[in-house]
Amino acid sequence: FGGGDKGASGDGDKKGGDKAAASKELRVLESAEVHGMDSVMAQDSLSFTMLNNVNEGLYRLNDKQEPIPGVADGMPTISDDKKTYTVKLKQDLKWSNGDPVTAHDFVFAWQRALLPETKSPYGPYMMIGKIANADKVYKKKVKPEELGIKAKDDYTLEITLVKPLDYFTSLLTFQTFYPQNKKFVEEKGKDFAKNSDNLVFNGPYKLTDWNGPTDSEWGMELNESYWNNKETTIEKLKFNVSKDPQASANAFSAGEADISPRIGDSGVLSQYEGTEDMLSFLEPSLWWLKMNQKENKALQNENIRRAIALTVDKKSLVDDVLKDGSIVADFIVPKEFAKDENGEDFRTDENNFLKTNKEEAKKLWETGLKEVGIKELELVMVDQDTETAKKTASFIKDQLETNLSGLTLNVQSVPYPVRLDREDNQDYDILMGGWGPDYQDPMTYMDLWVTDGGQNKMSYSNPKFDALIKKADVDLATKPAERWKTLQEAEKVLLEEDAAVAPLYQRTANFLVNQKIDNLVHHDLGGEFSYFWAKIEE
Amino acid sequence: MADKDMKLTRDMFEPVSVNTTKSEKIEKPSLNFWQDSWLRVRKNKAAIVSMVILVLIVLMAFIGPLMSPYEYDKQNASHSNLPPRVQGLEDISWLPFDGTLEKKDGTIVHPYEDRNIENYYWFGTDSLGRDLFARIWQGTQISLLIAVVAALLDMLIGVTFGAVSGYFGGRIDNLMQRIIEVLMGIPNLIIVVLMILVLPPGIIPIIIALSITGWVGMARVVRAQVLKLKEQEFVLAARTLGESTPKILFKHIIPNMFGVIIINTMFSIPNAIFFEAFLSFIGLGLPEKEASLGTLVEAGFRSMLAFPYQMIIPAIMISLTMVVFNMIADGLRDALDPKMRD
Amino acid sequence: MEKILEVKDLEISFHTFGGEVQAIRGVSFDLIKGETLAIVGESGSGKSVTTKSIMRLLPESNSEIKGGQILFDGKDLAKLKDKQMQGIRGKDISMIFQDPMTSLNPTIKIGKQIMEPIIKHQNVGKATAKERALELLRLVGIPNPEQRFQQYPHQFSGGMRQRVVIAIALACNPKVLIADEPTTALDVTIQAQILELMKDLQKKIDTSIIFITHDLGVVANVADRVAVMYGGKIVEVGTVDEVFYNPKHPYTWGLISSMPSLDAKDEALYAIPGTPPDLLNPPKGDAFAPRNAYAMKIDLEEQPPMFKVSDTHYAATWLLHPDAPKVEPPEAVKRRMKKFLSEQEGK
Amino acid sequence: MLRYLVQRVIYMLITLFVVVSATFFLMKIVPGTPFNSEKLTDEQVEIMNREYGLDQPVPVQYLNYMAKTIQGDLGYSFQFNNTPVTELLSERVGPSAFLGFQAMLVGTIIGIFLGVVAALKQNTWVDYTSTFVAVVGKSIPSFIFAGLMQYYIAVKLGWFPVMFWEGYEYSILPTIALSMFPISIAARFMRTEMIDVLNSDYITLAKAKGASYLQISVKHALRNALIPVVTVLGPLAVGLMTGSLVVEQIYSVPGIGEQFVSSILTNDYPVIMGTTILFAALFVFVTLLVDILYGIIDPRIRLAGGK
Amino acid sequence: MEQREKLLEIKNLKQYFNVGKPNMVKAVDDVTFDIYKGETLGLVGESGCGKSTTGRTIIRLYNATDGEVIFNGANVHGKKSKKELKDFNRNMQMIFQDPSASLNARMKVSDIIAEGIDIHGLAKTKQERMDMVYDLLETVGLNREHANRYPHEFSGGQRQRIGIARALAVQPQFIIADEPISALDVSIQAQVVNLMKKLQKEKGLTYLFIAHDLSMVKYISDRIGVMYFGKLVELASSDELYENPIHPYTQSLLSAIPLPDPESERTRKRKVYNPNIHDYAEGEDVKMREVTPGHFVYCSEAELKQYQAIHAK
Ligand SMILES: Nc1ncnc2c1ncn2[C@@H]1O[C@H](COP(=O)(O)OP(=O)(O)OP(=O)(O)O)[C@@H](O)[C@H]1O
Ligand SMILES: Nc1ncnc2c1ncn2[C@@H]1O[C@H](COP(=O)(O)OP(=O)(O)OP(=O)(O)O)[C@@H](O)[C@H]1O
Ligand SMILES: [Mg+2]
Ligand SMILES: [Mg+2]
Repeated sequence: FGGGDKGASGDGDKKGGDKAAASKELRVLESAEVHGMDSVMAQDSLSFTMLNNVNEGLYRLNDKQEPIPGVADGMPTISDDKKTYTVKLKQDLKWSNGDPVTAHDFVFAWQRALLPETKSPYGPYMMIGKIANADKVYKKKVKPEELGIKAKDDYTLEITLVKPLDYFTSLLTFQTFYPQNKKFVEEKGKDFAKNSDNLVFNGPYKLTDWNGPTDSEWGMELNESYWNNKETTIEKLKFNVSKDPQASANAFSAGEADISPRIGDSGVLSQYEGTEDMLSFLEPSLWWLKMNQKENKALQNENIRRAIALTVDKKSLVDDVLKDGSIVADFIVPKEFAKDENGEDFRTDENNFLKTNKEEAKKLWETGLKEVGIKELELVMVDQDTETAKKTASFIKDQLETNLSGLTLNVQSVPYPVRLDREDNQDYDILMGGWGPDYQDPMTYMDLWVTDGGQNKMSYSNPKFDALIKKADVDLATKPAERWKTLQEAEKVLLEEDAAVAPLYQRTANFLVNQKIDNLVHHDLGGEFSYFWAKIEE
Repeated sequence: MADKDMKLTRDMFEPVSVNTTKSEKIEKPSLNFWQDSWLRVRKNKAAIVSMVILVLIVLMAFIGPLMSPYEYDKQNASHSNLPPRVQGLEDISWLPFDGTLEKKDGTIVHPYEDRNIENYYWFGTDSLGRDLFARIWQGTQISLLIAVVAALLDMLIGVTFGAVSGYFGGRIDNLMQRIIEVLMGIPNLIIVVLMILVLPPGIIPIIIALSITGWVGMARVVRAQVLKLKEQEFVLAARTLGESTPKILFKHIIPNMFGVIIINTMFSIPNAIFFEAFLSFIGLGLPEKEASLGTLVEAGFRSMLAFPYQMIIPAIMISLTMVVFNMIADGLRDALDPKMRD
Repeated sequence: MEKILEVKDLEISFHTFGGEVQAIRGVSFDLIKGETLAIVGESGSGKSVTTKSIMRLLPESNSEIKGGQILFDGKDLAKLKDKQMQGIRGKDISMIFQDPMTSLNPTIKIGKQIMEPIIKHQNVGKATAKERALELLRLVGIPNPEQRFQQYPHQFSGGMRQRVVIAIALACNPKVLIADEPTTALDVTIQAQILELMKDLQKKIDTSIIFITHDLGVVANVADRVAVMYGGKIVEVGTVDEVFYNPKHPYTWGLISSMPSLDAKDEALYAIPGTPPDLLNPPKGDAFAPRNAYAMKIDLEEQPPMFKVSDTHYAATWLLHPDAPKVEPPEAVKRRMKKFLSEQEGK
Repeated sequence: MLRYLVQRVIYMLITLFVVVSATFFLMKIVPGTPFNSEKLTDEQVEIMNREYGLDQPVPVQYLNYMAKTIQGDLGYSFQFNNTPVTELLSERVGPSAFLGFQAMLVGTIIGIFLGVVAALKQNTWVDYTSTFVAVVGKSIPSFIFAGLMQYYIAVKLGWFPVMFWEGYEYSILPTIALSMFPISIAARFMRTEMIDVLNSDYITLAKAKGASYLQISVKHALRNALIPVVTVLGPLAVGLMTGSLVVEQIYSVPGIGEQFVSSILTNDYPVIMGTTILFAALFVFVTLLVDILYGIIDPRIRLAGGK
Repeated sequence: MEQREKLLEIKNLKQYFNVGKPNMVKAVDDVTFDIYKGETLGLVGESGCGKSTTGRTIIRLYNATDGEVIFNGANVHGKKSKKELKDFNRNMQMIFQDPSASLNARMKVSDIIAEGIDIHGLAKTKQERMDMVYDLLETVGLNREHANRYPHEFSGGQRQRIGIARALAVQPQFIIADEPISALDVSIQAQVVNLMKKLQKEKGLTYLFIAHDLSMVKYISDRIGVMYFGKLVELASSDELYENPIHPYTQSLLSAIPLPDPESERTRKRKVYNPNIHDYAEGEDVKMREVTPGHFVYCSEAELKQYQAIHAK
């Protein structure tokens, strides 16, 4: 009986929630296991969340999604060419095993993340093209020491960039850039991060009782050696995996959990509609229809693509089908995500494209069909096999087939790895997908579509668009305002001129959270929550 | 002892000639196996009621989608998640057909009024505003189709495999039994997922997935029966007459297993319905737009508490269908299985 | 002559899919202390049903005792409660069945199966019961009883199993032993052993036996008296000599003359034509009439009463009515009768 | 007896071998990649393929896998950052086996009881009720049943915890949900067999000995009726012990069933294979166990097996 | 009777089951005898001694482990062409013991009887086929109304007669009757036996009649063989066997049969057979030996002398 011994600690609290809240303990449900606690290897959002709470990088995000100093002692000093960042570290920070946290820990972690044999999913992706020499180190052309991160002394880091990156400070909050205790990692070798005993922490909490990636139950408790824990009220957290949304909601209702996993099912959500139990965040995550322009003659036709994009009644999709607070997306860079120095959103009310217009779509469709010289069109639409995806796909199929005569859409709902595979091989006509940001800049959405871009995978290519992106990326790196404009222009080319993709909606994340919990901070990037700011109302 | 008060006349003691050929006459009307079995089934009230319900279900599966003013796959997102409302029954508040919905906190909401909807959806609508009445009957139709075809395939493969294995015996049997063991050893989820991912989506891969391992049970039962029957004297008699092996199998052995085969097939129908529902639960059911009881009940399960009718109605349908098939199968077993005969 | 069991006008029906099967239609007989009464008759004539009804072992679900009494020790067994009946079964009346291969529980050791009725009825401890069981095994002639005691039925041959069944039946020295075709499934040599054994034991414990069989040879061997059944009725009853050498009922004639005698070879056997009556709709008159070469008009109208032939010999055939014409029995019967008459004269 | 056992074990190993081989090749047909990250670079994927030997032709991969398996090395999970499969399985199998075992126990006991009672009171309301329970137990999809129980019994009535796996009381609802199937199977089979046995000669003889109703059903009939039931319940037990996705997911039990489905859906080959080996091994083992049990219940077979 | 024509010669026939396994059974162990045209050979012996196996091996239901069966001059076993097989199947037929198990419950009586007609193409038209069926029904004492009924509607004796009709349909020369009457009622046994005798006379059939009811066997058979544990222990004409049983097993068997005669039953003494009395030495040549002309006994040379001595008295 595996659970028996483990349960000894939690046995007493049947009505976990209420009691837990009183004893400054939170009970949190997650919809998946923590796949890894090696910050360099992490790739799933839950791992990021855990790392965000038990470790700390140079900076961390606050409740306004702004970077604030973590290990760093104040904001970085940026050189005039905006390519060199100098960061001073707090002097007396300690790992949970007593070792000091030093600049070398960062250098070690970054180098480790970049080297291909580490197989870090985010290391090369996040560093190449951004950090100086990252590409060369990755290709083994130069030694790892040449990477653009240097420890000037134990408490000073100098980071060199390839080009100016306005969002770089916020990027430093990302878990891949966290420090790692070199001595500890090397000592543990293969065992490092295998379970909570083989981890060291420098964040607000320590991970406890975590047996490794398959564990379905673990905890956190206050890290006494953390520098900023005076005001922390939540002393303990208990995490459990619950994969069924309705079951999670049940546990929440029964008071056995304080925080549910993200819930996307409208059926579950609607029970809590209008109650204070629901906590919603508009995420910078965008969902769209990719139209594969590689071989399909019809989809190479702009009118047909536009017809498809204009047909889907996005308003109905978010209001009647998803019903989770998501909003219509007539754009490719999400709302409330990227702000300029004045706090102005990249997204203004004016620059909306591809607004639903069924009549127009019909006309374009007819024209398009004529241009291609066909009367009927059969397309394969690949989507994922999640509940929400299937429902959405069904809605889209209905919308398209009803409005665009002669169109047949064959929906294939497949598991995630199959979806990736088919996207990689461009084995689809239309693909329902989405994207979340890697860093806080419109570029994370815009450079997806450049010719042969790593994530393009639909053979979209427009030199004009490429040129605009290049310009924004390189030429205007130091001119934020103009760069902003250029990117907005590129977005217009992508959507308004080419109708290359059909954006659908920007997602809202919904959680059930015990009403007594206040100030549970949610982040758009990296880890989802920071627990140590949370307060419990009495 | 002989003297009783009866009038015995002498002429009554005249011999009559009895016709001995007449004495061989069989008085009872001729009943073949099926008629005889039917008599037995008829005594089983549960089975008869189940048969009637089944006939109704099958009829409705075909008529139901036509009865509804809405098509089963017609979406009307603005009419999503409407509770059942039936003309005439809407004012009877204890019936669940008044178009209202109780929320978690006990408040009653009136979605039809709130959203100014005049229509009547007898079983309500789903999250895409499709009419559940039409969908449920359509779904029943598809589920029955899947289940019946899968069961027939099971029967075909199972009977052939079992009969060959049992009749030829020896090494062939040994080998075939090992094959079955291996098939049972491979977790059938792998095979099912494989089928569903490799074949184009739709009904066919599901049927294949269901049948690919489903026949094993039938094969085992049939084999056991064949082992028993092939030693029976009527089979030996056919052999001494020079009957060919296939004919012995098809004329003598298999007809004598009809009872067992039918019972098994009857049981594999609900199993198939069940498995289809399970596939839906893990996200491998029929692709969207199509409805089966499995996908419906699974979708309903997702909003079990908010819109209970979305789960309850298909759940009742699926359970009813299963109950009915199981009861009929049980009834048939009692009627057809020679072991149970008195 | 003390009557130990008396069956009076017993009527039993089964309710089946096809309707009511009138399996027993007025059977009366009695059993005298220490005697062996053989019941013969063709398959389906109601032999087993009669005896099972004495033990009250008919299936409860579809059988019904419609009339009559079964008097044992002054009690009417037909009316006893289940609990009371359990006290009689195995103790006062016990039974042996036809098939020794299936009448023992395959999963229980032989010893335990023998001990069961002893513990149940004789209020003794396990040790005493075991003693008694071993004794019984020895009594029925099973070698190595100690070892055999611990074995399972499948380790016994058919003949040995039947001995065990007999041991079980005799465990409590019953007053009546009913043996329903106890040797039919056995080989002739083993049959002979079992018959000898039964006769032996009967002498020892002075029990009365009802012995059912359709083998006339066996009847000749074991019976003191014989009852012949046909179509749910007893058609002739008498001492074994009376029935074998002076049969009166044409069915008995048929039965006897259909056996080849070891000497007559070339003449065709007498065969009773036709098939047994359908007890779902029993005929109006004599059930045997349709197969009876000596049938008279009255046979088709009225059921014959029991005519008395001698104090011990009765037969239900209109041929015994004073008005009936004299008929010649078949050749084989005549041969036997001759022998009987000559003996009668001899006495 | 020993010879028989050795022979059986050899057969078991052969079956196991074939099952494992077949699964290996089947799995390779499933589309999709095991490295499900959009962000990996081509070089990284290449390195990973090399490291896991996935760059080699399938037959070579197969031989490598078999060689390692024989040494007890089942490889590492892709999905769970390199956790050894053996470790992963040993961690997950406990709860599933516990639940499965308990459900099997509860299910068979209740099912056998229902079946026996139904047979003894054939064609009475007792029989009909038992039949009804059995049929309904088989007819409601388990996720509905588990979901409803969770809501009404745990959330509304608060009798049991809603979910998790932290103590004995946490296993009760999942056990009930899981036991519905064995209950109905055992009940139906038991009824049939029991009726059959009750009609047999040795029961009549037992009655003729004066044995009471209870003695007859418990001492004489039950054991004989159990023999065929054991055959059905054996494989069923394997199915239960190797975990049920549905129940584990709804009650958040960290079991192997849920794990297995996700490993299939994410192409986590080593985990799929490991679970298959476990499943198949358990299957052949239980088959053997059933045969041995057969012998214990039925002395006739005990002897035949010993020959 | 001396120059009788041999229809069937069985030479050193052996039939072992489960060869090579621990549970090997020597069901028929080196049995040799002939059957003459037109005669009835009875085969008796206790249950499990190999009577049925002998019959079934003769008709090729089992492949003989060893030995020969020569029918009409041709070896029955061994490779045969389709045509030879069909020929063989037409000429040799079998009647089975259990009248309910030997008829396919799912077939009409007419189809059961006509099965052989169909297989061997003996009828050109449907009408002819039905006529043949009616003929056969009447031959066995049933009538044409019975053709459309199913076996379970018949009584045991009627079913057995249907089985006989089925065998007769292909007009065989030789019929193996494996306990054709043991499952029947006494009063009905006579029907079947009479029928068989009648058919033999009319059609010149040859029978191998297997039974354990010795009085019936004696009645129907010309010669009788006694089997014991897979071996034929005595073979003689039926009168000779009853009057002068030589082998102790035969004596014991005969002494065990109860006769339907209370008088003789009161005096009958049973003899017990003890196989140990033979006391054969290792490697001693024990085989069928002719004690008196036509009377064969399984014995050793020494026993032969002894038997002949007793017999001479
Ligand atoms: N359980 C039952 N249900 C219906 N009919 C029955 C039942 N038991 C016996 N009968 C009928 O009662 C009649 C008498 O049967 P019974 O068993 O007494 O015959 P029998 O003389 O013992 O025959 P046999 O020699 O074959 O044992 C038969 O017609 C039989 O069909
Ligand atoms: N197919 C078989 N496989 C194994 N053993 C067999 C087979 N058929 C018969 N035997 C065995 O061969 C022996 C002879 O059997 P057979 O049926 O020939 O006896 P029989 O004299 O006809 O007996 P009965 O009078 O019971 O019909 C028996 O010990 C039997 O168990
Ligand atoms: Mg009887
Ligand atoms: Mg035989």
